[in-house]
Amino acid sequence: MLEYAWLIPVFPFVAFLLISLLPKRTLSWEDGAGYAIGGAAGALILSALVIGDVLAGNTMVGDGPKFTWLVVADIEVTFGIWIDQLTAIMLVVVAIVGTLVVIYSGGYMHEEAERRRRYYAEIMLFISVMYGLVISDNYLQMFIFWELVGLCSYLLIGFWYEKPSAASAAKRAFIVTRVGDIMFMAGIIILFKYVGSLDFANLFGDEGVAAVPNDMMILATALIFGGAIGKSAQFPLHEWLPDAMEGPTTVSALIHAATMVKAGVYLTARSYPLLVQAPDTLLFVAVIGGVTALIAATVALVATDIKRVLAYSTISQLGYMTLALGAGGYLVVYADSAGGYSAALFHLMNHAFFKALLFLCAGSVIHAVGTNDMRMMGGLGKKMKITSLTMLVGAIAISGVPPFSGFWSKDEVLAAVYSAGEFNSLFLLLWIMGIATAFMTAFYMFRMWFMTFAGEPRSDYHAHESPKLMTVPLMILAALAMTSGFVLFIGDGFGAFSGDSISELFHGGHHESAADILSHIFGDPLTYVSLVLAVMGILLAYRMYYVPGFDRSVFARGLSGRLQKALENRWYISRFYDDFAVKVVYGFSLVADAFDRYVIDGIVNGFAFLGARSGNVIRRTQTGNVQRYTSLIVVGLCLLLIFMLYIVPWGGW
Amino acid sequence: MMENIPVLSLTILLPLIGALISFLLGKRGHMAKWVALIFSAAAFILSLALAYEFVVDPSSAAAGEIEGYSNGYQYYESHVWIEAIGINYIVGIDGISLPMFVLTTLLCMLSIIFSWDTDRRPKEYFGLMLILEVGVLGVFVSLDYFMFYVFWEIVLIPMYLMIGIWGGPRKDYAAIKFFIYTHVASLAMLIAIMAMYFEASLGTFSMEAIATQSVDFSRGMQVAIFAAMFFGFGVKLPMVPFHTWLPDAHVEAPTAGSVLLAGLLLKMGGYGLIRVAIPSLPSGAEDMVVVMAVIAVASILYGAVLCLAQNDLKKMVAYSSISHMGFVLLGYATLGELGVVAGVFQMFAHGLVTAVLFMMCGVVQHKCGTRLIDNLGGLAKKMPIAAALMTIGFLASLGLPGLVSFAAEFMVFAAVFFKWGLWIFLPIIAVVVTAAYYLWALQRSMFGPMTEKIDLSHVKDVDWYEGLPVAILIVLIAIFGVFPYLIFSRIGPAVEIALRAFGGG
Amino acid sequence: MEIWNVLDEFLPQLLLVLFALIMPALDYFFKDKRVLAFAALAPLVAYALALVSWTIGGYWEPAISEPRIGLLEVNLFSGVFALAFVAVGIIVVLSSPEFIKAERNQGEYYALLLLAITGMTVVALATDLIVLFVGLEVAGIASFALSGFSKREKRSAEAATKYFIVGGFSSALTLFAISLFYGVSGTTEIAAMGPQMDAMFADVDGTHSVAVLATVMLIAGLGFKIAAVPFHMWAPDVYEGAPTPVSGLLAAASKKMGFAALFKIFLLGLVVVKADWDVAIGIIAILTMTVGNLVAVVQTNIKRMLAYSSIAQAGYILMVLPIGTEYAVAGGLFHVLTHAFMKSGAFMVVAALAVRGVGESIDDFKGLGKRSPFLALAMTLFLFSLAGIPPLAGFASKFVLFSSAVDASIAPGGQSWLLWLAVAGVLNSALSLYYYARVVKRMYMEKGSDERIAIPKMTGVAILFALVMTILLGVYFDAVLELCQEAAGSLLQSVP
Amino acid sequence: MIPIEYWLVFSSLLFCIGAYGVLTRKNAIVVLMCIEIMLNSANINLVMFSSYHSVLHGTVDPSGQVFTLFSIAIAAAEVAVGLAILLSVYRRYQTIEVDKINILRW
Repeated sequence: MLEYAWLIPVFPFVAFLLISLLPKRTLSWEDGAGYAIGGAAGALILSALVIGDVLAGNTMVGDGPKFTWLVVADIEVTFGIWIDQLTAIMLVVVAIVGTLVVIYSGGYMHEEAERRRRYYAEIMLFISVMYGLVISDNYLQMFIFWELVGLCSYLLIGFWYEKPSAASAAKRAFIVTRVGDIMFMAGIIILFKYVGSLDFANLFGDEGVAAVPNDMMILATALIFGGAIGKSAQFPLHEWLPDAMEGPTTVSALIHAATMVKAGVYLTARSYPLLVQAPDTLLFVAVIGGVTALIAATVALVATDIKRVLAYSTISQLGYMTLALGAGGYLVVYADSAGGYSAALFHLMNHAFFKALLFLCAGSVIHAVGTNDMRMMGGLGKKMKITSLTMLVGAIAISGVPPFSGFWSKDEVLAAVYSAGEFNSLFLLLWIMGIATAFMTAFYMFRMWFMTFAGEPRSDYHAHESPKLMTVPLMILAALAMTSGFVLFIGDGFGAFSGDSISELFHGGHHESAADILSHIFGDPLTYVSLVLAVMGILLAYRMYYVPGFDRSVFARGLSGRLQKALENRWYISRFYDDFAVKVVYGFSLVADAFDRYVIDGIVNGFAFLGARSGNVIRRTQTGNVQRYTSLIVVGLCLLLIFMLYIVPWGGW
Repeated sequence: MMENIPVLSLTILLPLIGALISFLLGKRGHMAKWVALIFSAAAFILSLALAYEFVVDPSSAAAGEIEGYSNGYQYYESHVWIEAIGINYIVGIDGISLPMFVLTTLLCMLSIIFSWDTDRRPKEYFGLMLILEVGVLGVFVSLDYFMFYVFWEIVLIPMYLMIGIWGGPRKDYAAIKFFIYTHVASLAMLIAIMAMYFEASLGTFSMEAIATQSVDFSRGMQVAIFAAMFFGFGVKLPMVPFHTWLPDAHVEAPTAGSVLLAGLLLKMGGYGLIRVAIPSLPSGAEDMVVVMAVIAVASILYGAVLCLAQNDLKKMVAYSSISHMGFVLLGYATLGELGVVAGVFQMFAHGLVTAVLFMMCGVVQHKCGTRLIDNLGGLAKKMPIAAALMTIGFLASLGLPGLVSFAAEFMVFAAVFFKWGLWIFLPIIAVVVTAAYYLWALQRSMFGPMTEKIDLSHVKDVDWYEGLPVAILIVLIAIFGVFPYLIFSRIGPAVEIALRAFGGG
Repeated sequence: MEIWNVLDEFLPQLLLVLFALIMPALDYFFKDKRVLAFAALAPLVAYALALVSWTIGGYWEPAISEPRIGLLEVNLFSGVFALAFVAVGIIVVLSSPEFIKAERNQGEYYALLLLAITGMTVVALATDLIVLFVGLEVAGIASFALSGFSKREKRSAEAATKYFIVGGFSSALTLFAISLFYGVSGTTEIAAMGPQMDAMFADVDGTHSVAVLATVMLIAGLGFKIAAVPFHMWAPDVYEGAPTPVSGLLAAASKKMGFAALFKIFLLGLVVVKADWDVAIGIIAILTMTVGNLVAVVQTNIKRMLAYSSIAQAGYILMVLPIGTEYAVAGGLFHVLTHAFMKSGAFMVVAALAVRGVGESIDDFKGLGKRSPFLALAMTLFLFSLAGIPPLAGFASKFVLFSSAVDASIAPGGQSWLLWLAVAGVLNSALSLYYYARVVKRMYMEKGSDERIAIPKMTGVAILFALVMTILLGVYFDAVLELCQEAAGSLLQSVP
Repeated sequence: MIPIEYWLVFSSLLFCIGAYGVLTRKNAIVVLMCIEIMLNSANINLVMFSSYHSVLHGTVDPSGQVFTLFSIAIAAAEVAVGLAILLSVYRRYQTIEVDKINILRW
């Protein structure tokens, strides 16, 4: 089955081609929704088969069919497919969320009569290239799809292009991620030089790893992680993601929560065999992850746009995964354990489900209310039962309350970070940041839920429950959000499964039974620390946003006021970038333009002017008086005589 | 299939015949476009057939098997022209010239289609376009310096007239600036050619013959000749700081003129460098590597930064050409096979992409009456197809993977890292800047609310003769983006031969 | 009998003079003045055919009889120049009847024209300073009169006056220079001057300085003929004022006569003092082309512009002297030939337009592309050829000319400063493109009157002839270049 | 015999006088006469050198004297044409002062 995995992206791609190229009249059923669902479902089924194969223990690493992309000198770049456990996890996410979002879109995009077609085409293209990214077997191929998902993100953020903010956000998202992309590109070029190939099979093998000098390995891995920083919206390149919420909510759910932003994490995980060669990079990864998690969570505390809360939450959770990967690398290097690695992937998968769920719920709410601003909402719980309930499931899951999925993975993550502290005490600090983040996560999620669904309506709207086409995917996702954590206990457990993809890197690899895992988790006092903090967060949110009469204005004064202001301004990072772009870069370009116009071109025109000017001057010597002419002959004659009699004998030519 | 037919000469001859017929149409000027289309299409079909028959890797086939094969060149023809000083009519094609050759016939044909509604002096317009095609084709297949130069200069006149007659408000200035600036550069090249001819003292202008001698010229002589050639080709490329003719020429030129100017004329510079200067003067090239690299990086960055400041769409695209052609030079500067092949491929890629961009600028100009970004806005609503085509064009130009430019840029970067290590971070910044100016321009012109500065009520979407060429180009951009192998495999062996003097590349 | 030998070699000139003499009679007998033109064409065409069939066709060889009296020599060098003169003569004669339709005494005009050409060919043939001087003066005096031929035209009279005064002054300089050379060498035979001067330098003190003085005066005297800076000032005025066909004759032929003389005297007679004059002439060459082009840029009268362009072209050809190689001389001869066609062609286009009442201002050329496509195309090609754009004749000859400078500068033992001549040459070519293109712009890119212009028939034929030659010599110049090389060889082989 | 330097000085003086006249005199007829003086100074040279060479080499060298005859003839022709031209100029300009004849310039 695995050798047919390349067909997975083909399904949605064919759908994309059909939707975009078929004549308008032929294209039926809601402008291509049918083709879209068909494409997504086809890919889903094929993915399921492939995943089944992987679960059965088959992988295809470096021995699949190849396609030559180009040959230069002695370099041959081929493309192929790479299916292992890591791929399978991503396939699960992309296939399930992708299909559900497409179905949900059938309802959500109902009113966009003119543009549905473009929407479906772009979303199909996205799903196709996202699959492509996941199954790539070398960095270059991955980079190509990496850029293409960025393109789809750009197109979909700018879906309502006539809105200036959407057009601007789309551009920003692309440019900011491109900063990461060039680092990625530079990173793979470095590897390319030393290994002479970009195939994972060659790079990850012992020979490939040995061929790269140590300092270059650190640089290359750090640069590759730079790509992840851009794509997974890590600090300091994270500000594009909240802006990206200008796109349709379905897009936010699929691209900016569940799949594309995970690509960075996926890339980091994929590069593990290289990363473990460079512990410095791992530390860098972990620090970036921790800082991101904390900063994004703080901003989410005060955000009033429902989607922005979710966006910051996404950033924060992605930070978690990154943190886990950094810590996990340390564990692999020093403790021969894949714990952190699988924790990150576990969280990746769980997060995809509950965050997609949250976004789609938010979409359902926005669909009903017509605004993103939570301050205008309130009291929706009664009118939108399914939405409010499913969203509650999502909120609980993300807050880390057992037995919902978020609890299991988050706990694993924090545990991994804590145990990495044994090898580098910096991880303890990061663990504290993680714990703080967990608390804040619980708080802002429930703040959001209470503001949206509880209490009385704060503005005039006529909300109603969304159609079946939208609520069914919500329910499926809610079910997944509740249960996906239990894969920890199926078979050998998720940890063992995911650890298999890098099993050659560590030697411990003992498998725990479900009971072991349970006792492990609940026997650890640290579990209760995070659990208690999460519950406290929920309670605080309940106190502040559910129970009426709480005076929140106390926070607007003094130090906390200034803090709140900073948070509302997103730590001024966005503004800094804007100023940098407008004042520094654009200013510089204006100066350069003036330089080009007046100095460089000025010199050119100066020559022309000089020519015409001197021509004019010489012309004026011709007065028309013939004796002037003969005089000039005599003068010329004398000069020539002097030259030939005195200068020529003296001169050295 | 094509044995014993002088295909190359025939392909060059066809547009010439077409041009003469077009000039002689008299009162039936409206027929000119048909004449032009037929002859350019015929040339295109011939060139396609030639590309199809082209043996990908000549070294792998036995030498006798390839018809008209000579020292790496296929379809080789050689005739004595001016015996007195050893000028010959030699044409031949190899993997470097093949993509350029086909690109030329393709772009000329598409430009002619694009100009379908030209009703101002059509005889001259289409006739000159065909003459231009003759010149460019000649440059790409000439293997004799004299011939090369003759074709090189022939190109100038039709372009001068096209800008001057069908150009915009400042056409006088732009046309004469283009004409003289590039002519000065050509003359520098001419002196270099003369110097090579006499230094080799073989009494022939044949490139191959002179190359056998010139590789052994003294280092000083090589550097001097190379510098002159580099200036000559570099102005055409164009390289900073000798680029200022380009934006002016582009802004004023008619759309088809811009397409050919950017799509083909700039390539002549890059082609000349790799066909003539680098392989013939290895020591000179080696000594000038730093100069080439610095200029290349300067062109890439400076061009990109300037694009940000432009308010005229076409001028922005013009400056972007400077930036992108800098990649060609940067690739060459590595003097390695990887970089040079990538540079040649970048020329091909840029030819396709920039044609799309200029055509779309032309569409905007024709439909809206202005190209000033400040006056545009929200056009996507009025002309969705145009917006889509333009978006794809911009994306292709900013090096989106899967489209044709990416392979070239990536390989150039790789070659740069191979040679200069971490200096790669200088040119790579341009990738971000490029994305920035394109997307920003897109945002301001196509997206956002509809502008009120101009009357959009009568604005239509693209006409068929505008959309069709662009669509064809976009399909090609995608095909060669996904299968760059098709071109790379042909360039590779030729570059290998070209770089023999450098000890195996 | 030696005298018969001379007459034998002198036959074409005799023929020309004969026809010149019967012109007034013909003028008296025929009302249709075109007969005069055809009569004048007869000896020219005959001479031209003879020359072509000899130099290019190789169908016959001039019988060189011994013993020689050493005043004239028919060789390929003289053949090439004669070819240029005769070709220009044909073009000018062809376009004259329409231009001077309204003038009286047309017989004189053709007579003078033939005499001028006679004088020029004599210069080309001369091997002795006496004959050379006589030739110069015959051509000069005839052209003084010719340039004043339009007697009702104020400017024509003024042109003649200026031409005459400057020309007389220069003749005096030339003659004085020749007298000094005679003094320091004791001979008037050009080829013998060198060795004799060498002997004299060794014998008598101070003779070298006298030779230098004489060289300078000769440069000035002949520099007038070729309009080299700073002896060029008369040229624009005269070209502007003279009847246009005569301007063509002056620019395309009379100037070449100066070169014939210069080549002979400097490359044959004065090689022994080459070290003294080569840099000076190199500088004059650069000055000439630069000043000519710079001033041409700002001209508004097309004839004046063409005059300055001729000055610049003279600068290019002047390169030959300091370079002095056979290849350079070949290039110079080649350029003499091509320039004869393209410059006379350009003047004839102006003449044709003048016949149809179009003015001489460059602005009058507006819209010519519409009004007369043929004339506009011809003018464009002539101008681009002058600018040196391939594949036209001007490019081919400039190519050879400039490349000879490169050759001489990089050849082992060559003088590297000669490269600057080539550099100056190409830069000037680019500069010249500016004003040529400006005329093209007026013709094609600007709107003028819509009235179509009928091409005067005979002038049209002349232009067509020049045009065909301009293209032919650019596309296929093998035979001509070979001829020029042989001609250069024939000149230089007699260098002692 | 008069030393050759004397002759040279004489002819040079004559030449300079003529040249000075050409440069400064306004009347075209006088200018014409000055040109004649210059030509004659050259003629003196030619005759003088002819005899000088005859003495030097001991053989008769007639070419200088022959040359003089030619140049005298030419000068005569030149004067004829010159006067005719001046006549026609006088008709158009009503003057023969050379600095007034200057519509052709620049």
